[in-house]
Amino acid sequence: ATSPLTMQAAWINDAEFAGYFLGMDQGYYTDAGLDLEYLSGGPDVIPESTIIAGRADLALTTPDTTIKAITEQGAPFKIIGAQYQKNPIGIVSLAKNPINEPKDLIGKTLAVPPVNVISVEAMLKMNGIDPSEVNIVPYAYDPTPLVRGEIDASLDFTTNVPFTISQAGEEATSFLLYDFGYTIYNDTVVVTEDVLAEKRDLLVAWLSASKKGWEENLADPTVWPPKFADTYFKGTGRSIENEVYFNTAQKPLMESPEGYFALTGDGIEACLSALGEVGIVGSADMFDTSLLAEA
Amino acid sequence: MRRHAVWQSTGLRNALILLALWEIIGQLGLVAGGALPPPSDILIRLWQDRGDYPNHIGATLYASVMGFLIGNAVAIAAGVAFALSPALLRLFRGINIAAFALPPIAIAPILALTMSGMAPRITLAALGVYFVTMTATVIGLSQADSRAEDVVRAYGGSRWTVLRLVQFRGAVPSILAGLRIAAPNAVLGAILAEFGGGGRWGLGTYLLGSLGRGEPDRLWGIGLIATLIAGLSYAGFALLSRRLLGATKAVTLNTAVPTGGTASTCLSARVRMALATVLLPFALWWALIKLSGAPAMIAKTPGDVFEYLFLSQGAAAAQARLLAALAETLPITFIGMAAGLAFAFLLAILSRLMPRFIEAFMPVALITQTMPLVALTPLLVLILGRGPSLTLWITISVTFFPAFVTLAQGIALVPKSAEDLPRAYGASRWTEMRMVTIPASLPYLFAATRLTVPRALLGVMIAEWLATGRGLGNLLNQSRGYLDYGMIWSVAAVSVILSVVFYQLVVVAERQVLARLGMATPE
Amino acid sequence: MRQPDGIALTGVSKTFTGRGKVVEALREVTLACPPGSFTSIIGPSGCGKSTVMRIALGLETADAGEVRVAGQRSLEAARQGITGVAFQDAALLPWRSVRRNVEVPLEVLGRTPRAEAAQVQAMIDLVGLKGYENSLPGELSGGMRQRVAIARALVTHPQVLFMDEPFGALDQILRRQMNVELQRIWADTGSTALLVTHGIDEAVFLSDRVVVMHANPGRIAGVIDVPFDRPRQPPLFSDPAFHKVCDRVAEALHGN
Amino acid sequence: MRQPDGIALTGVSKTFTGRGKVVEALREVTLACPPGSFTSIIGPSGCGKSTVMRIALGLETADAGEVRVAGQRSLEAARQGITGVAFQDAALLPWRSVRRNVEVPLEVLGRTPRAEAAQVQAMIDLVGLKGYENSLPGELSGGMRQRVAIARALVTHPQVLFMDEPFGALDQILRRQMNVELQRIWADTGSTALLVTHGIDEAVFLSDRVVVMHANPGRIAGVIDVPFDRPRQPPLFSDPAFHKVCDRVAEALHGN
Ligand SMILES: Nc1ncnc2c1ncn2[C@@H]1O[C@H](COP(=O)(O)OP(=O)(O)OP(=O)(O)O)[C@@H](O)[C@H]1O
Ligand SMILES: Nc1ncnc2c1ncn2[C@@H]1O[C@H](COP(=O)(O)OP(=O)(O)OP(=O)(O)O)[C@@H](O)[C@H]1O
Ligand SMILES: Cc1ncc(C[n+]2csc(CCO)c2C)c(N)n1
Ligand SMILES: [Mg+2]
Ligand SMILES: [Mg+2]
Repeated sequence: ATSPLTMQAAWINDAEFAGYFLGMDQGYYTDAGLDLEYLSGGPDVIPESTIIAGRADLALTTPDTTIKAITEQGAPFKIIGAQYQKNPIGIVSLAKNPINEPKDLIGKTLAVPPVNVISVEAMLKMNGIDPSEVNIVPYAYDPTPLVRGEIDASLDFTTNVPFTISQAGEEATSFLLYDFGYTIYNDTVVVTEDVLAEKRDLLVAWLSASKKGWEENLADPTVWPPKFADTYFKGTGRSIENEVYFNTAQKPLMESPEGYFALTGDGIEACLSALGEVGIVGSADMFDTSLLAEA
Repeated sequence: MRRHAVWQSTGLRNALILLALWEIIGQLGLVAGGALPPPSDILIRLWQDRGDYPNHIGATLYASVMGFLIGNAVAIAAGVAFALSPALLRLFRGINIAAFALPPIAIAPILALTMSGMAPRITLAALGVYFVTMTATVIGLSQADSRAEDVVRAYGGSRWTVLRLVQFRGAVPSILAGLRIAAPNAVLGAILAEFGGGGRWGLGTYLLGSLGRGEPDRLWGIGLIATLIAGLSYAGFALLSRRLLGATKAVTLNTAVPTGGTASTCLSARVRMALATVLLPFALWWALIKLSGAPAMIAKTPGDVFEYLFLSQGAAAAQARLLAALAETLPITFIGMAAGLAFAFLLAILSRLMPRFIEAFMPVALITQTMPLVALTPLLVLILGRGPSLTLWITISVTFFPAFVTLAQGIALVPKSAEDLPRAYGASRWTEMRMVTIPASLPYLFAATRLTVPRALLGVMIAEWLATGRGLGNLLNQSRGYLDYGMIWSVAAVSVILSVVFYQLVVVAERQVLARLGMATPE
Repeated sequence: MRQPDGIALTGVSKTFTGRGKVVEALREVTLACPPGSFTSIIGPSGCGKSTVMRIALGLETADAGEVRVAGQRSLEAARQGITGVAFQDAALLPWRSVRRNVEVPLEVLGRTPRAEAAQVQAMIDLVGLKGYENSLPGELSGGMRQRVAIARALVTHPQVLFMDEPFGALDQILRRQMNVELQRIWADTGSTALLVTHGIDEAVFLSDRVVVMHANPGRIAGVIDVPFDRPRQPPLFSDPAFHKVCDRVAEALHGN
Repeated sequence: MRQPDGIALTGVSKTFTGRGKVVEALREVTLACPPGSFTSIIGPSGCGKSTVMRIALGLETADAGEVRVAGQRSLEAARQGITGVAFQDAALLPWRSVRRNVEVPLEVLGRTPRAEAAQVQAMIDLVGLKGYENSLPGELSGGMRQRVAIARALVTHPQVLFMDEPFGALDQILRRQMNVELQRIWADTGSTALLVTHGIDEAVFLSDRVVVMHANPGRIAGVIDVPFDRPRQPPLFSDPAFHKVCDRVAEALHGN
């Protein structure tokens, strides 16, 4: 018999979640005793809200918002894993007008999703740049203004947008915020304390099945995306080549000597200190590494 | 018969000219450095994507049709109740305006968390149509011919009989105008709900997936399909309206002055009424939160918001942020209001003076109503930059349509005999408009204003959220990411309260002006 | 017990406070129309004739005084289908055909127009609109619209009939014809009729009593009884006795 | 060169296709009113009188035939302020006071009502509405509204005056008074007048020629010249010669 478990993804169906799709298709979750329900995300879906509302048991989140919610709203969250060891978010620009490091941003227009503004400002400060020297405007995940030169750079997934830009006939260049001091995880696996208490074994099962899925998917990043063309990727409006690019690009950001989803002492420390720069003061007890140890 | 055919072909010709113009502009990349794709590219792309569409269209169609039906049924029933009881109308004012002026980006996620399946989409679509149809119903019913009402009353007809025999049929063109506005609102509502719902199917979901790909032709294809859905419904109601209009117009202008109506009751009753009017929306807010069973961290009651803004630890900081955002948002809101109204009035007047031109413009107007602004903003930013002109443009596009359709309908309802007089003295079309048509449709002009004013703030907030990164819109969006629900609800409450205030100002002006001119006031 | 008066106004006063000025439209108007009687009101433009009618119908409330229609309050009488009315303005529903306009009172009273189709058609024929049954009001001439209003007033066989200048837009011949028909219908139904008119001859021809009103304030200046036998035939119009009564009305109308 | 006719209709035909039926409202109507003449049209309800007027005013287009007002096309004549009109329905603008309603033609013609305040007031006084200048139409009686329309028609001193049953809602005395006043104004301005009326006596009293129309199809059945000297005084109403002309009109109206 399987037990139901619901997960809330961070975005619409794309290669960012290929490991889970694989796990579902291959029956890894069923084998682990789970009846997994997968909820897609989107720009207006705030994954943390879904678990607070009890609509899902676990969610993939960005740690800045999660830890901010714990410290400021008293949200009862625990982070039990991290899909991305290095946050794929970076500054993307056109090769013909390249922005290769933070100081290149001075005097330029940078489009940033409003939630990420404080992250960018923290990264700028870490690199000795006054945020007021950069013209920050809202970004809504459409690269057209960048391609057309209305903005000089945008903050987006470096695993994804460069492909889009190349499709538009331009060449992109990018750098990760991570590589310039903003050392946070991303797609952290978050649960509420209640769920952690009640469904601990199911969560462990989910972690181990997901690991299996990701291992298999990233063994050769070009193999699996085409298999989802008529299932998970149908009708998303994206192309399989795009997903293959994404899948390939994200591999180095997910791998860790400790295996997928790893939460290492150093990693947590780096994440917390980076967030500290933004004024988000978290602590190590917001992470529960014990499930990974069992998975 | 023949005149009709000729008319249609002229409208068609103008539309074709417009399309050809678009093609040329698109091909030559004249607008926004080529970010506006020509229609041919859009069509080719539509054809290539044809496999993707059926599921998406099906989902959006289902949600928007259901929302349209439910929202309008409620709206018409409520409109009838409000027309029968002005006190009820006053009581529900706050709630009505909230339904219209609440930012979808604020409610869509909350609906998604408290409902499941298609329900959030249907609800948002229904919310999108409720206010306009309700307003149209009330104005239509209130402008019924009192002479005909006298006949029914003289035979002992009840209030209900008057409603059934005189008012309702007289209001049909107005209600149809409401339904025409409701059509694009329902489609847009369904699409916006998809952004916050995380479902797999729907034009909104498709748009999201495509948004990151920087392919304007795809985005336009999706927008045009959404417009087509709304447009078919719009055209259906427009046709029906045109068929019924001739026989609905009074043969002669009614000169009767409306009787005093609600005699001002005693002071204590008025105070109680005012109190109830203010309290009811908050009570309903509170009740909805309690009924939804949503967790306290997400769903804030009026009390929670009060605490957040005035009692909590961070109250001072929250207040400061809110006030700073307001200071940025309010000035441009007033300008946006004026601009939206002016544009609507201009179009309505042109629809009388140059009907063919406006007919050809209607598809463009519909696109602005159904195409989600997220998809349009990158293009607009390229054309207009990220300054006040963009904010005005977005505010106009969010506000003008309901006002325009309402006013145009009011103008179309003016009896022909009223215009005979200036015509007999050789008046120009404009003089005729100025002296007869516009004054005669003044009640509709005010209704149009009431539809515009509370929405201006929403328009400005959308522009801030999508393009300028300032003010209330930005604060709202940022707070969403931080799960700062106290601030989200504060912004929502403040924007609704402000909208109610703007609305109330129009109502006061309307009452005074219409009473002075001996016209019936719906509010 | 005595049957109540068809129409009874007692000490009715009404002052309008308009934008332009305050008008004392009626001062202490007392008027009793016995059941089955025919009364005409005649008076200068603006003297309050229509106001009397609207108050009697319960469409306007009097500042003072009492109103009874067939012994009941106006609205109650109306609800029972006792009253019939033709207003000074035809007040047709623009979206209803001639026939459907004539049917309005039946619908209001909850009767089925289908069942009374013959009566509806008879009234349309009576006012000479046969063939126009399906026309909309906007497709009729002014006089034709007024005739629809007359047909509508008569269609319910009202026991108490109010008519405010119903023949103002009709030509002489049609007017005479309508006068004769109205007399016939009134006699057939035994109804109480109150007619506002500017035609002295019409008033005298039709009425048992002609009420003469004066303006500023609107008031009853005199009541002239008309003694001729019923049914009255058109030749009466050229009878010297008839002219004498007309002269008396004219006298009451013009000067004391 | 001969001055053009004040009003000239040549072979005008008009058929209305309504929902209810097809009506041949006018068939081959030819009518020429010499400049400075006074013409009345009389005919049964629905015979096309208003249609003749509306076509002459350019408010309705004829299916066939030609229309000239003071030698020009209707709209041009109107634009020059040559025409004045009182419709069958008073057609007042409900939101304008009596004074502002009377001012409408002046405003349309681009004149400043302020400058002609005396003329506006004179017209209001003429129709007996002194004191009601600031009243809204809804605060007036039916007859008073019609009088506002008359004042409005006369306020521009029109050279060509169209009036469609302007006195229908007035009492006899006022009607006679207005007849006399109208004759005076018409004579003073030397205008061409076309009056639609149901009053035979009124038509004969005022006109140089009475045009009698018949219905189905609407057509001119006869034209009766009225020979009496000008100015005509009220006693003419009781002159036997006057009655003889009236009888001829009645005959043309009713007979064959
Ligand atoms: N709603 C109103 N507001 C203000 N004054 C009014 C109103 N209705 C009528 N009056 C005034 O009351 C007076 C009487 O009006 P009423 O309509 O009864 O006259 P009437 O005798 O029917 O005249 P007519 O023959 O012209 O129709 C008029 O002076 C008119 O100005
Ligand atoms: N807009 C219209 N559509 C259809 N038929 C019309 C229209 N206007 C007038 N008619 C018809 O044309 C005929 C003549 O109408 P008109 O108004 O000219 O009559 P009239 O002589 O002025 O009558 P009345 O004395 O009753 O005012 C009528 O039979 C009427 O039904
Ligand atoms: C390909 C891809 N694009 C966008 C997002 C969503 N996203 C990127 S940054 C950000 C704000 C939170 O830090 C969000 C929601 C995603 N997950 N994957
Ligand atoms: Mg009257
Ligand atoms: Mg007529």
